[in-house]
Amino acid sequence: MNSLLNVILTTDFAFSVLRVTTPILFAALGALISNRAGIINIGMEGIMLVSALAGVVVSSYTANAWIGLLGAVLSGTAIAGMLAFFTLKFKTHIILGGVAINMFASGGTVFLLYLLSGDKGSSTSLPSKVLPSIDIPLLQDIPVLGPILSGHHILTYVSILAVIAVYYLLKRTPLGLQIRSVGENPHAAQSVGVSVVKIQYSALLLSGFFASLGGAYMSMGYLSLFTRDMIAGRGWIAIAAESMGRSTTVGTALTSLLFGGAEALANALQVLKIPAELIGTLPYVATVVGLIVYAIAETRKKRRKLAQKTN
Amino acid sequence: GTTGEAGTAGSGGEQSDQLKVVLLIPGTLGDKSFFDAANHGLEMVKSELGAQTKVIEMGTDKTKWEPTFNDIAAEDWNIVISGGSEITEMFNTTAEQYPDKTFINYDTDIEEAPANVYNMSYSTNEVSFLAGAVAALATQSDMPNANKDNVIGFLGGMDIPGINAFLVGYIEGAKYVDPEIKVAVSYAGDFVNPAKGKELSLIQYNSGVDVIFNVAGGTGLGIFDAAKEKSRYAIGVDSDQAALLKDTDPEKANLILTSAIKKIDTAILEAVTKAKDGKLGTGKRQVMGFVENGVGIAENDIYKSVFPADLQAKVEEIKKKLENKEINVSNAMGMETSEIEAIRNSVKP
Amino acid sequence: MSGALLEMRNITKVYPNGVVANQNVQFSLQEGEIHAIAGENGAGKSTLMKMMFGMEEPSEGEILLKGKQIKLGNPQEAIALGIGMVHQHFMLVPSFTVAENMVLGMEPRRGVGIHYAEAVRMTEETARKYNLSVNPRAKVEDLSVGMKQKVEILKALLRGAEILILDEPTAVLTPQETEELFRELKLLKQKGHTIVFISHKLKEVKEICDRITILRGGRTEGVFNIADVSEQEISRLMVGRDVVLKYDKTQNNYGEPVLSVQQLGAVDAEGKSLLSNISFNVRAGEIVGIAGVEGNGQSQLVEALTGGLTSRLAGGKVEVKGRDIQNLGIREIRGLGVSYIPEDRMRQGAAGEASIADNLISTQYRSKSLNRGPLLRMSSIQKLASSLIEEFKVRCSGPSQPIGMLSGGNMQKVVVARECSTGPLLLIAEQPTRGVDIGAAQFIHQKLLELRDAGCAIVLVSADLNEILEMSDTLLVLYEGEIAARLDSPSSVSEEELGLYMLGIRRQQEQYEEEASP
Amino acid sequence: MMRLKYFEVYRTAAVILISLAIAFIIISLVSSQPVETIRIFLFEPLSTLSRMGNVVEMAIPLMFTGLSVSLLFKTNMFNLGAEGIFYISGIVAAVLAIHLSMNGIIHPIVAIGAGSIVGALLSAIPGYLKAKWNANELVTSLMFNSIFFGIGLYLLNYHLRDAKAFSNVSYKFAETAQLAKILPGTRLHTGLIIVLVLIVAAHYFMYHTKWGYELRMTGANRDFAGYSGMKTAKVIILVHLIAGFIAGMGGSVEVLGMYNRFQWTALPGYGLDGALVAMLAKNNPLSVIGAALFLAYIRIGADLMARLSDVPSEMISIIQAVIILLISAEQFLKFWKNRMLLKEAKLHE
Ligand SMILES: Nc1ncnc2c1ncn2[C@@H]1O[C@H](COP(=O)(O)OP(=O)(O)OP(=O)(O)O)[C@@H](O)[C@H]1O
Ligand SMILES: Nc1ncnc2c1ncn2[C@@H]1O[C@H](COP(=O)(O)OP(=O)(O)OP(=O)(O)O)[C@@H](O)[C@H]1O
Ligand SMILES: [Mg+2]
Ligand SMILES: [Mg+2]
Repeated sequence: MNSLLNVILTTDFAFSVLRVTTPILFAALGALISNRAGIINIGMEGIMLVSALAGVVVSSYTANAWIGLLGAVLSGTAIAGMLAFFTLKFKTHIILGGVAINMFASGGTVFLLYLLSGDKGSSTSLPSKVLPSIDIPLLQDIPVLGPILSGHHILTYVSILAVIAVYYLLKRTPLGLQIRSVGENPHAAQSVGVSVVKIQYSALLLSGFFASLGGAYMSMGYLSLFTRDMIAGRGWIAIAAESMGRSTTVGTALTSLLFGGAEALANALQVLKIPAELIGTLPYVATVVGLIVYAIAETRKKRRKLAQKTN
Repeated sequence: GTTGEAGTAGSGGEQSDQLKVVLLIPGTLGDKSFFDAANHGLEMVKSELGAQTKVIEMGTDKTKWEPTFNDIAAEDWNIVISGGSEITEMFNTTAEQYPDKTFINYDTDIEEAPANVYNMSYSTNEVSFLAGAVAALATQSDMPNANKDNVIGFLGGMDIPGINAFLVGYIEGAKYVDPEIKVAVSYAGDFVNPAKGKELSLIQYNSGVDVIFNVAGGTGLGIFDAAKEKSRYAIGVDSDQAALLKDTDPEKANLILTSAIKKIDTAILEAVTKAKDGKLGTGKRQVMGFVENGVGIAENDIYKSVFPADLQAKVEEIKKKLENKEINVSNAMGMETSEIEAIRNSVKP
Repeated sequence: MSGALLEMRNITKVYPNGVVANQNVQFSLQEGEIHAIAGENGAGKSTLMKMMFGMEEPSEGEILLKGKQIKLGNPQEAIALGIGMVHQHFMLVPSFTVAENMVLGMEPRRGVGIHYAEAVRMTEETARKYNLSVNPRAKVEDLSVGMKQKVEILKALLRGAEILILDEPTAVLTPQETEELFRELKLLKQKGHTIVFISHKLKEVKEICDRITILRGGRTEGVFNIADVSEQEISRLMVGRDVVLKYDKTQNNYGEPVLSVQQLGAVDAEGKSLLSNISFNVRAGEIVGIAGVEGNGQSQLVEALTGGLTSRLAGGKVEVKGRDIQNLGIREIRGLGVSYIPEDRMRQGAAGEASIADNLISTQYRSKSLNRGPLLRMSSIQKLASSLIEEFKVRCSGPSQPIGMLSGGNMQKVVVARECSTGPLLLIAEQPTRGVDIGAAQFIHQKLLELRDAGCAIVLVSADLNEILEMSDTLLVLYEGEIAARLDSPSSVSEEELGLYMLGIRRQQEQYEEEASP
Repeated sequence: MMRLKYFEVYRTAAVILISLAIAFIIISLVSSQPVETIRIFLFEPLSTLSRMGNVVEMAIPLMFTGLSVSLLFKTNMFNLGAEGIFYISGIVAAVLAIHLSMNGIIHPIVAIGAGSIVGALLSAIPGYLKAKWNANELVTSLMFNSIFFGIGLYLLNYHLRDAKAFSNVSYKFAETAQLAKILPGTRLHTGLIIVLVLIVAAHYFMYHTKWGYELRMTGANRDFAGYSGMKTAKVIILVHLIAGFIAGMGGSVEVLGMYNRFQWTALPGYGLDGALVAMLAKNNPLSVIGAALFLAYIRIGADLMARLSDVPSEMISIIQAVIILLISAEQFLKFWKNRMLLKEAKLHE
């Protein structure tokens, strides 16, 4: 137990929570935007995978991490565009579309990797670039907070800014208003001349944009390489986080953090003498428990409120 | 898929004197480990023996393996190669139906083999013992990135026998150097999650570990990222993993002290060569140890330059003792989970 | 027809499911007129208008604006050409404020964000200009129906609609609200707007329109100056036969009370009183009407009677056949012989993607005649469905057609058929003829009367004053959750007088107190 | 309406042709003999009895999970939990298959029955949470997939693992527990009969019973069902029980029908595939048979293509993705339908 506390009660641990949260947060924000427009994008995993590979490939061919990032974002968004094209134009069922995108990405990335590097597993033979981590002046000198909040990867900071941006987008901008109207009552949106399909296109593309930032983070910051299927379920976790966050920006950000924290904790718990298989379930158990507690508390609150009112 | 250029086997009738060798991978290529090594062995068979070759990835769905074995065995290949303890039972069953063909299982711990099957196994425990010795010597040393704590690390893909075979040897090797040594052990639960590999490594490095042994396939690639970030050491597995990274990221490669190598590629080449010459003693299992050149640690430029010479000498000494069987290493293969757990717990930091 | 502002020629519309909604329809609109479109449910009125508004594309035919052919691919294009539409079902986003709904799709900007102050100003300005007062900052979900209607009209006007299409705008309004709407429409007409007005209430059509186009079965039946046709003639053209607009209701001998409500009260989650001190009985063979401006407790009363109460009861008792139903589930309440025609047929009354047959049996699939243990008797179900479809004249291709494909009126007939066919002791009918054409409405009324004559106790909640005055044996008027009046011979009360009670201007205090404490 | 009625048939046929054309184009980019390759893809699964057997074998678990998921989807529950249930029930069946000794008829029945019941009970958890607290079933089911996998893997490693097998597999099942083969030359087992019976029963249940009716109505409009007097919370729990039972039975049958040891060290993926099958079948039980066979056919075809031609195995998923995207594309070829509709309308004028 002591060894566990030694791990958890460190700035390193708190630091790692943010690091683990970043890809989940990006993808969850993506899921949030498309969900608010009334479309469940379950192709997160695939979009992230494609952008992770694209970042590595483009950055190694151009020897420039930023162009790599651009490549990652463009290709991830393009995959989302493909999903949008089929589901909005041809009315492919959105869930089937998402499944197909994931399938396509899982095979396609390995295929492409093989064509480019002769390797089916990882991109170690490609000299890809990573985006920098940054120290924040002043903040970095504050004890405790400094080591936790400063020195993160640049995309980690971008993910925090992205929360603010998405919040502003949905709450304050015309596009956000239209996205929400399309999600809540598409007929209403259509009747005032808002093109439902166009808005859903935009939402899906934005969803792809954010997910691909998450993908780029995976291969150009968190790690410095691409390996097959390296997203390893983070896209699904993000979808769950968005759903658990009840499709609000703040809720989604908090639940992403919760997932990140639980995952980091599960890693830390490996110092205990508990079978690794069981420790691995911890983030999920925590989520279910959280979900139940939340749901029960909400029901209780409603009841109590009623009881007060009637007495 | 076919990574070699061979056409389909059935169409090769007109050059029937050419040796035809097929490799069946129970999984997918790209593991940077024994599948890739076996594939490399097949490539050598092709280039050095001029054989017609083909590699088939059977994927992870185990129900498809048996029909694939049967299908392929029915084609006109002379030598059918596959590997793993998992496939041994069905591989042997298939082989028994085709007594005229030679079957090579390049990595299995099961001893029984039908008359036309050649089984190989590697002294994983011994090479891991050596890796453990390297790690223990490094953590005690005054190497630039070593600290004063005598703690080393191990990252496994999953808590399974194939992985624990490395673990037990590693722990014993480390203890041989320093009986008081602590070994932090993590399992990622996944072979394709390098990000998790990195997280687990960072936790180990942060807790005072200065060398981590990677036995986690794709997940393990995250160790090297973590090593670079924290300026600590790592030990690779299966193939010379420093060589993988030397050109693209020398800084990272320089932190990989050595790798515990199973020489599956050369073993396959040798076995096929013998089979071609009719000298392969099938029907038994061949253990490939240091003497047989089946295993070894990578003694590359990095090892020679980064790892201090006096320590290299100590390693060489231990290696000799292993070869002479002066040191006997336990084998996790065949151990109950509880025994392995006891070993793990005995060195837990 | 030269000089027409807008003209639709030879319009045919086939929906993807094969329904031919319009066939070779001709329609023309003169500048500055109010033009009615009348027709039975499913005649194709809404479809025609949706094409004029760019929401649907004609399969064939052309649309001309000021003599020039136009192509309307989407509502945006129609809006740009000065066409606005107020749909029968509200096209509002409930969680948005009035101002947000107003500017949706044409948001004023400040930088990249929405200029909310400007949106509010635009809303206020338009509201002032057309004399339609709304609160720009109120959430739409909190608005009354009449208010929502205003927001809808303002939305169209804000977008510069010269031609304004109103699809059954009065179906949910009280007479007073309707009057107000008509004043506003006349004002709009004066300002030069052209209006298309769809309604099943022919009296209204006569009152406000200049010309009328009648559709029947997807085809144009005729275009008339309103002065040249009578209500009778219009309905005959619509339905193809004479429609009786009066019922001869026999005097019933009422039986025992079936429903007894005593001192019922209810509060909402915030503790605000929704119902208080409600007491009344409904006897076998009696129709008790409940009138009131929407939001005065009718919905809560119905909830209390049907067991679906989501708000909270605060004292009182509801008894059916002497049995207190407050702690009973819906199934048990229905088991006592209670039937319920819900107000919102899309939300509660029907499952859109399920077949007509499935929709018809949802309240009686547990009865022995339809099943054998757990197994359903499929042939009995088919037989029942076919006979109900025939009896209630539901226009459909058969019992297995999904109910969602029917027009609103036909869907309502299915709901009514289901609720009437179980031989109920007590029927709660909430807005049973909302948005239903006169032919169908008449039919539904007849069915209610038949039930009444067979001894069923009926609670009729309706916003249609004519209906409620005609049908009820006893009429209760709800105002702010209390019974404001109890009228024993409703047919002798005028709509205007009823309106005064509904608006709380007049109250029948003493009389009510006496009756409440027998 | 005659021609219109067949529109869906025409459309499906056209879409399949078009997706094959696209697949052909993709194949042409990487294959030196595209015609032969596509021939393998299309016809090789039919070439021998055992390959046809492979298609059906693969379809069996897909039918189980497809059926399970289609019931949930039909009730408008977006629950993807079949994956975890399939796995954990397989473990349960394995435990009984290993530890019980019974005769050859009762043994599988007991093992499968236990697996199914455990599946039903576990599946009811998200169902209960949904019905009672309105907890999002997508989230809970995804979480439970990982939880069940972790628990199952733990049981395998710590309690079922056969140390003598040298890999992470369980002890051998008793012979008596394994499902009988029903067609010589294939591995088809009695599970096929079980699942077909189950599908017909589910069809009957769904369209001919009170409960099935309640389930459909709850799915079509929960408010409507509640208004009509149905206890929708109970219906939701019931459908979860049934779906879990079916998925659990699928896992048990697959384990006892296709393996002689439990050996899944990763989720086998049938749950998500089941969602795919259910979607393709439009949640109609009888159509699940066709959808599962279709999916199994293109997968086996693609496997064979990867094995017998020069197209790499990753191509499989790309081609599958294209076919799935197009096959469910309702608006694809819409213009064609519109033309037909108009003609019909004219005809009736
Ligand atoms: N989107 C649609 N898809 C298929 N059929 C439709 C659709 N909309 C309307 N219909 C069908 O087209 C026909 C005409 O419907 P429409 O809504 O135009 O009738 P209406 O005259 O407005 O009827 P109501 O008085 O009930 O509003 C009806 O049979 C209806 O079921
Ligand atoms: N996509 C659709 N598919 C099938 N039927 C539809 C579709 N859209 C609408 N309908 C049905 O067509 C009918 C007419 O739809 P519409 O939206 O025009 O309502 P409406 O004319 O205002 O109907 P009403 O006045 O009777 O309520 C409705 O009953 C509706 O359920
Ligand atoms: Mg040290
Ligand atoms: Mg209409």
